[in-house]
Amino acid sequence: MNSWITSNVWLIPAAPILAALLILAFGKAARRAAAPFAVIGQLTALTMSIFAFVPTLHSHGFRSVQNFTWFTFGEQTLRIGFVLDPLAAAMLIMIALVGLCIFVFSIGYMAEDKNFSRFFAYLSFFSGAMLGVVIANSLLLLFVFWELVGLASYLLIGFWIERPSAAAAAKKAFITTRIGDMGFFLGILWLYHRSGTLLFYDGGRGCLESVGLLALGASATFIALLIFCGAAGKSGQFPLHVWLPDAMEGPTPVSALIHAATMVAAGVFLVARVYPIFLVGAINGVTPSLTVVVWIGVATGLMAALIAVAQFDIKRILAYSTVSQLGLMMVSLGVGGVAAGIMHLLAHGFFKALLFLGAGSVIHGCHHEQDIRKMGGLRRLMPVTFSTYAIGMMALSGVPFFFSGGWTKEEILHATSQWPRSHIPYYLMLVGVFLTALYMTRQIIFVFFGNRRAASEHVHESPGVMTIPLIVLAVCAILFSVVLTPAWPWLENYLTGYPARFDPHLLIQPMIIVSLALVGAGVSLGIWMYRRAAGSDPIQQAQPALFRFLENKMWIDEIYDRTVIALAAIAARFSDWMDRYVWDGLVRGVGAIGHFLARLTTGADERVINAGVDEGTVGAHGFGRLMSRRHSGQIQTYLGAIALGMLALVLLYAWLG
Amino acid sequence: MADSFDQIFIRAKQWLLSPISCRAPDWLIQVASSLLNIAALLGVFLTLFALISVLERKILGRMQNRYGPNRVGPFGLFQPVADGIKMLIKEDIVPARADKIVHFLAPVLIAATAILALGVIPYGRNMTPFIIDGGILFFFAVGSTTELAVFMAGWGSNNKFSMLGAMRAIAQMISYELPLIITVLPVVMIVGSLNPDKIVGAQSTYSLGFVPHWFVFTPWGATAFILFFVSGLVESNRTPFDVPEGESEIVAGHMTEYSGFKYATFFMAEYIGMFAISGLGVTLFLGGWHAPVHFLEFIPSYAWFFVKLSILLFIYIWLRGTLPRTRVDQIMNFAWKFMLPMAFTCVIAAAVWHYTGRGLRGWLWSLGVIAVVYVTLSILLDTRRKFAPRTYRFAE
Amino acid sequence: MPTLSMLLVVSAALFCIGLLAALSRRHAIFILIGIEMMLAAANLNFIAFWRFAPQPAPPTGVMVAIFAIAIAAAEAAVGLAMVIAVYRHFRTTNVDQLDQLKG
Amino acid sequence: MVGLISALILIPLAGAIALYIGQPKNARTVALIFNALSAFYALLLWQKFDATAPGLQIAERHAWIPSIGAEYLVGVDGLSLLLVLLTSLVFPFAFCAQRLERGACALMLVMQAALYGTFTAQNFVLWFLFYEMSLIPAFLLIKIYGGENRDFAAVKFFIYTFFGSVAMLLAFLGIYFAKGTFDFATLAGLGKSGLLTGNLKWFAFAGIFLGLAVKVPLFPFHTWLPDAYQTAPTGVSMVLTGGLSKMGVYGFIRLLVPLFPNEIKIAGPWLLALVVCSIVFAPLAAWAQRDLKRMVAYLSINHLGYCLLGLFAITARSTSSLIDTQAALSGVFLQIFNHGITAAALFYFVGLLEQRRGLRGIDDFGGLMQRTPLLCGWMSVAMFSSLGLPGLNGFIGEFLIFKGSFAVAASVTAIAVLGLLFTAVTFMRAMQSLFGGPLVESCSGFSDLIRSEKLVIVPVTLLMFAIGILPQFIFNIFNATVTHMARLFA
Amino acid sequence: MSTVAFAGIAILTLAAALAAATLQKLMHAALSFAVMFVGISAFFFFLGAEFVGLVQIFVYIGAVAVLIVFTILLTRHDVGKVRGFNWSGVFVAVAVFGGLVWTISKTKSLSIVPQQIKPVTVQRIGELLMTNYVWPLQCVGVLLTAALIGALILVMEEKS
Repeated sequence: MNSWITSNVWLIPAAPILAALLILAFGKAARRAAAPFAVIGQLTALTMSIFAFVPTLHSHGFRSVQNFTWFTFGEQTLRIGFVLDPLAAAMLIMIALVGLCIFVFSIGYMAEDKNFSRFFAYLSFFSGAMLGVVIANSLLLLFVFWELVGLASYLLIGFWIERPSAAAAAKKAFITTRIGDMGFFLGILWLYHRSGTLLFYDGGRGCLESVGLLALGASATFIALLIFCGAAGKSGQFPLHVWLPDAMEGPTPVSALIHAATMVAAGVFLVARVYPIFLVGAINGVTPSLTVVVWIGVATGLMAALIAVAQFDIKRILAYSTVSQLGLMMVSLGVGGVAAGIMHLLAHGFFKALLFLGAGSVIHGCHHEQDIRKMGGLRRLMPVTFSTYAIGMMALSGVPFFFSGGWTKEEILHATSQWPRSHIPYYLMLVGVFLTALYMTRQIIFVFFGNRRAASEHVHESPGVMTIPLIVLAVCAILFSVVLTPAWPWLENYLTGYPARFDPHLLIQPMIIVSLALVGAGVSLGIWMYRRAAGSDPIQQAQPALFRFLENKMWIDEIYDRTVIALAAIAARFSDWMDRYVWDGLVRGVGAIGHFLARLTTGADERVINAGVDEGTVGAHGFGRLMSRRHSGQIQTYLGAIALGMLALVLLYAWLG
Repeated sequence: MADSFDQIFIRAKQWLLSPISCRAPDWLIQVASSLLNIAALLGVFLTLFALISVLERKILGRMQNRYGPNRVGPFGLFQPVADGIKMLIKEDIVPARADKIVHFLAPVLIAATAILALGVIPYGRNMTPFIIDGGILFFFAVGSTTELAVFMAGWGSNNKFSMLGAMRAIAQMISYELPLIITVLPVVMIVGSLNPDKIVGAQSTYSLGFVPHWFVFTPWGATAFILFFVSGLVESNRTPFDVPEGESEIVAGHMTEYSGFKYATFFMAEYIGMFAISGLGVTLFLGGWHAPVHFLEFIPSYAWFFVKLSILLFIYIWLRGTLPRTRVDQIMNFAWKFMLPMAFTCVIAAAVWHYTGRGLRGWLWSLGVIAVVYVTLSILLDTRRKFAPRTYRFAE
Repeated sequence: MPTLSMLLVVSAALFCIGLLAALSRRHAIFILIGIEMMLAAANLNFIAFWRFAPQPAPPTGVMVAIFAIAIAAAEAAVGLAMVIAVYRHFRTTNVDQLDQLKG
Repeated sequence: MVGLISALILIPLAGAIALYIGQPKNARTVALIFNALSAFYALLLWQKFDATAPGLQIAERHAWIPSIGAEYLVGVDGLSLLLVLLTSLVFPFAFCAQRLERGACALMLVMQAALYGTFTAQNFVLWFLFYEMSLIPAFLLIKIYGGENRDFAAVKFFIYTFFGSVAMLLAFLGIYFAKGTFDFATLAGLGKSGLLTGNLKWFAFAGIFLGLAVKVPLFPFHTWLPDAYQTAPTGVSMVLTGGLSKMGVYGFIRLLVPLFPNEIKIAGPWLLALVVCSIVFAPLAAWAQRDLKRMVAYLSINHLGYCLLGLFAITARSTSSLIDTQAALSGVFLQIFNHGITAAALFYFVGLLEQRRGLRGIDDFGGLMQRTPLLCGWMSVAMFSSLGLPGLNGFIGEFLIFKGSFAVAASVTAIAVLGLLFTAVTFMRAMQSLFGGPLVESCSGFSDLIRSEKLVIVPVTLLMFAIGILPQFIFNIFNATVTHMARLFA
Repeated sequence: MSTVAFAGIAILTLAAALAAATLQKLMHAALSFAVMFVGISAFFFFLGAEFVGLVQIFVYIGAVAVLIVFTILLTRHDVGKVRGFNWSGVFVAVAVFGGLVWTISKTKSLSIVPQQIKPVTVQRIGELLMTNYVWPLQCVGVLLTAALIGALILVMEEKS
């Protein structure tokens, strides 16, 4: 069984994709069958993921690769393949599990949507593509699934396409990620050019293995940065993060799936996957490319956290928190804490999904109201949602010991503090942690505490199909911390390929204290600031300018709108104008010149040549008249002429011969 | 003995030529020989013409249950002499507005061509007056001149009856000239020569000693012969195809304005044309001067020829006594719709006969071809359906 | 036996008589007659040259004459039909009056 | 005995004649029957084709005009076969797209025959004959059956292409007088050592280049294309983009590159610059179009630009390695095929929209997703295929082209990647405004795809998927040819 | 002898031809025309081409002459009216004749006597027609058919 799954790992993404195709194929008739199909597909994927996970436990540094030829062009072959290693296996389980929860949740959340079956098809498709990204053993194959993920996210974000904002958000998401993808694409081309292969692992000849890496040489930095472009686009790193908050236009389960568990994690995963390229020529674990990653991550994390403080939309806050957390992960990867980054990614997947689904539950309960100022006092009305949401909030904020997020955040901070290049990222990260605690507190107070407000009038607890996933995820968010503790860093060692030893002395780290202090400060400040807030924000009152700056997302969208997009639009208009008037005008000009010349020659003909010709013509005319008298139509005249001509010929012949 | 009887006329000619044959140059002998031939031809056929003219009247008389001419000479046999004298002494009337030359030349030309046509027929063993390689072609070449002569008669008379009669004559002659010539084609094809002697020679053998190999005994030959005979009737303007000169319609056709000896010449030319066409029929289909059975070969060849010729002439007369005159349009339709296709069928049937081995198999095959075409044509040309039952509108 | 040049003179004379008929007579039929005469003269030449060629000669002259006769017959048929058609249309066969291309 | 290829050329001609003589009621059915026949022959050709042999196959050679070295020589190698198959595919597709009149059907069939001829002829005179033969029906189709402003568009199209053709003919005459042959294979063999000398070779090069660049079209000789495609009826647009524009690329591969290897190396940077302009400016201009057909037309320019990018990149530099050359050539071939299908499909969908709405401005529609989800879905597939989404046919060709050209002309390629982005932007905008937002009043009566339309589009889309996922069957057609050509170019 | 025959035939032919060309009455001219063809075929017989002679008579007298007289008949309302004679034609004809005779007399190689000849049999002509000349034969067949149909169409009544 185990060996079977290692050689047929492609079945894992195939299962949801097959489900998606089936649902699409049945069309509207599949409305009732859609959810079962999707859930079964996802369940299959989860089961197989667990099966695939088992062999990776047996030996450390386990890696199983199946490469095959995709196609042959000329005499060359393009090979792609699938890989199963700890990184992939862990991601598989996380994606499949979170995905399953979200699928189940969606059954309730989307129950009344008229395109119910299509939604599940898209979800399944997305899930399959994401699973494909994880197990791809070729940068090209990864890119293929990567793009499919992008397509799926486009479809899901724009699911309510009849809303102009959703359509616009979907477009924005697709284009923004595509900008990054173009860089990624160039990176692939460059890599392919240098190493001659796109396979990660190919028995020592892959591009992540020694021979391939050696071939890269100095271009590795650029290749890595180009690939990072793609990762930045997908993971919403500054400056390509703008699509992510807008993408909240999609249904909430989509937000959960895309922005929590999977898609945004793909960027981080990508960096982790091709980490050896980033590390080429590393001195003390620092390379120019990684430095860029760190600074981008820091900027993203901090910026997003700041913006999140000033948002009122429940999902947007979560979205910015996602961006912020992704920045955190990037920093972690940049400073060398690959395992920490991935661990945070996994943990984040659970609790962010939990939060989004909780938010979905709230929105569902509040009849699709998303403004936190209009909520309030939902604590008693939605007890299950509240309790699970609180667990998620604490995990996100990084409350140590019981919540997975705390452990992973602490790991990241630890890794960052060890970065030899600079300590500024470390301090900025601390600020970020603090802000995270602050805005999460703000949100939970606005939503669940205080008095009931406009939207919380007819609130009800969500049905079981929605709450059970919440509970499952909450349990995961807590239990996951078991494998994260420094005392038994099983996951870290699993990822890095070392056996884990249990050592309870390591449980208490200095970083824990720092972390605890920061979180405590954030939460306290939050409670203090927002406890009396009702419908309005105290910062808004205190610092309106600053708040507006943050509320409007630092005007980045507007800046883009005025600069890049406007420029592109102008370029488009310019191209069109050039085409219509310059190039075509050139052509028409040539035509006009031809026309002019024609007129000129006509004139010349009429006035100059014709005059001469006319005279000749008159003469010719007279001569012609003379001759035409002979052409009387009298055949006998002609016959006579012929006879005379013949006579002449005969005489000539006789004379000559 | 039989041989000497057979060649008696040849011997006679040689004897007549013997005085000059030693000294005179070749061309003189040739001319003399030709003149002798011509003299013999004229003598024989003018006599025959005289005989037939009276016999026809007598036979017709018998057929019409009367005596016919029986006043002049025994059994009225000198009647033609009397007629001849009458014709010669009759006034020769030429219409005032006639084209005199043409009017005069027409009977001359028509008689001359008819007599010319007689020149190429083999009357007996070694008894062909003029041996021409393309004898059959010669026959038709001079035969076709008849049309011109008829036209001259019609035109020269400057009379509408003459003209109409001439037009009718020419129309039907042209129409029937085609089947006439085409029915000759199978024979020419099978023999491979246009020489009448060779054609006669090709019919000289016998199966089992008594079945002669005459072409009339093959399906295509029989059909061709019937067609040939019918065309010959038309060519010589005989009943039932005598519309050009039918006295009850257009007086006497192109001969209306002729009288006296010129009329007699026309009359003679008609009969001589009849002899010529019958002679050709005998030559082509009836084995020429060959005896019908082998053991009768001892009878002189010319006797056989004239016996066959007489039989054909009797049929001519017989038909005249039997059949009514056909309508002009029927004659033409018959020519183009029936005669011509059947004539072509004969050609095909002859080819079939040749290529299936000239034996019994070929015989049956060609019979089949002819039968199929004949039946098809009969069905296609069937006019009976077109007659509606007569309704008597005014009788009730 | 006459010489070839004698025959040729005869055929030349025939030709010129035909030419005369074609050139001088007004009636369209005369023109046709003249043309036929000229063709006949040509045929005569063909036969004569064949006959006077060094023997044995292939009978090419004879064959050409046969074909020429056939073609001349066709030409005569069409020509005379045209005369009739023209006569019906213009009520004249005088070629002097038939000098227009328009019908 | 008429050979397979000759039969292939003759069948559409016979169809055209049949349409003119027979005057059938349902001209389209007749045309489709003839198309089925020719498709059958094309498949037969494929079946008889030996994929492992690099050279000319199933050739027919007859003397034609020996005095000028013109002979009737037709045959196929991988590239020709690919294009023959494409032609056999696009024409029925186009006939299904629109109920054309009898005359238009006949003209289309003539054009089809000309395309078959162009793609199989191996002698310049014959090739040029067919090349020009395709021009006349195209002109008439636009002129007679076109939409608004058709006279102008038709004349522009004609003069443009004819100008190019004349230039090319002159160039070839020059070559002929120098070398005395019109045979492609012979000329290609002489190409390395230089066909002409002095300035003459540059005139010849420019002449041929001009003729082909107009046909493709390449920036800045492309301005006839938007007008022509916009004006032509849907079916004709499909054929123009799916068949006619391929003639230009085919000509580049078959004529310019083998005949002028040295000149291309010198002119390479300039050519690449033009190509990049084509790739970048065309989608930008497409972005600015309001007319959907014009938009697709501009994107067509862009996509053909990729073909030329690959071709010029590998031939302009002598440094390109075998693998890059083969990659780029394979990519170019595949891209030719893909673009044929995809662009035709896009025009088809624009035609469907126009048929339903009567207009085809991008603002004339909105919220279609609610009314006609199937139409939107399948159309999206075509659009995604066009913008190079992996899993669909467009991606592999473009990847291979970029892979091959990046190795030799990295900076150019990097700029060209912008084209991919702009294409995506254009399509995204189109999708947003067509499918997204609230349902526009004027679109509320639309019917979704009907059965006959589904029958047309589903096989084509399945083909796109097939090529996108398992492209080997297409590669098999021309792998031997690619190998052979790569050796020749390297 | 043969010279006498030749002279006789020549005189007959030329006289008939001259008559055909000059006689005032069309019908007489047509008949003279026929006579002229008799002369021509006599020439052919004289020269040993019997078959051609026969064909000549068959075709010209049997067919062409009849056609001509028919045409005369059908256009006879015009027969009397069309008179006149173009004397320039005579000059041309005489000039051509003179030129030809001069040429003939100048060409020395023409004064030859014929050799003995085996007559061309009909069979030989038939064989040649079916072998070497089979294509011309077919063409002539087609031509005759076309001429037949064309003549018929020409003389069909014009629809008013």
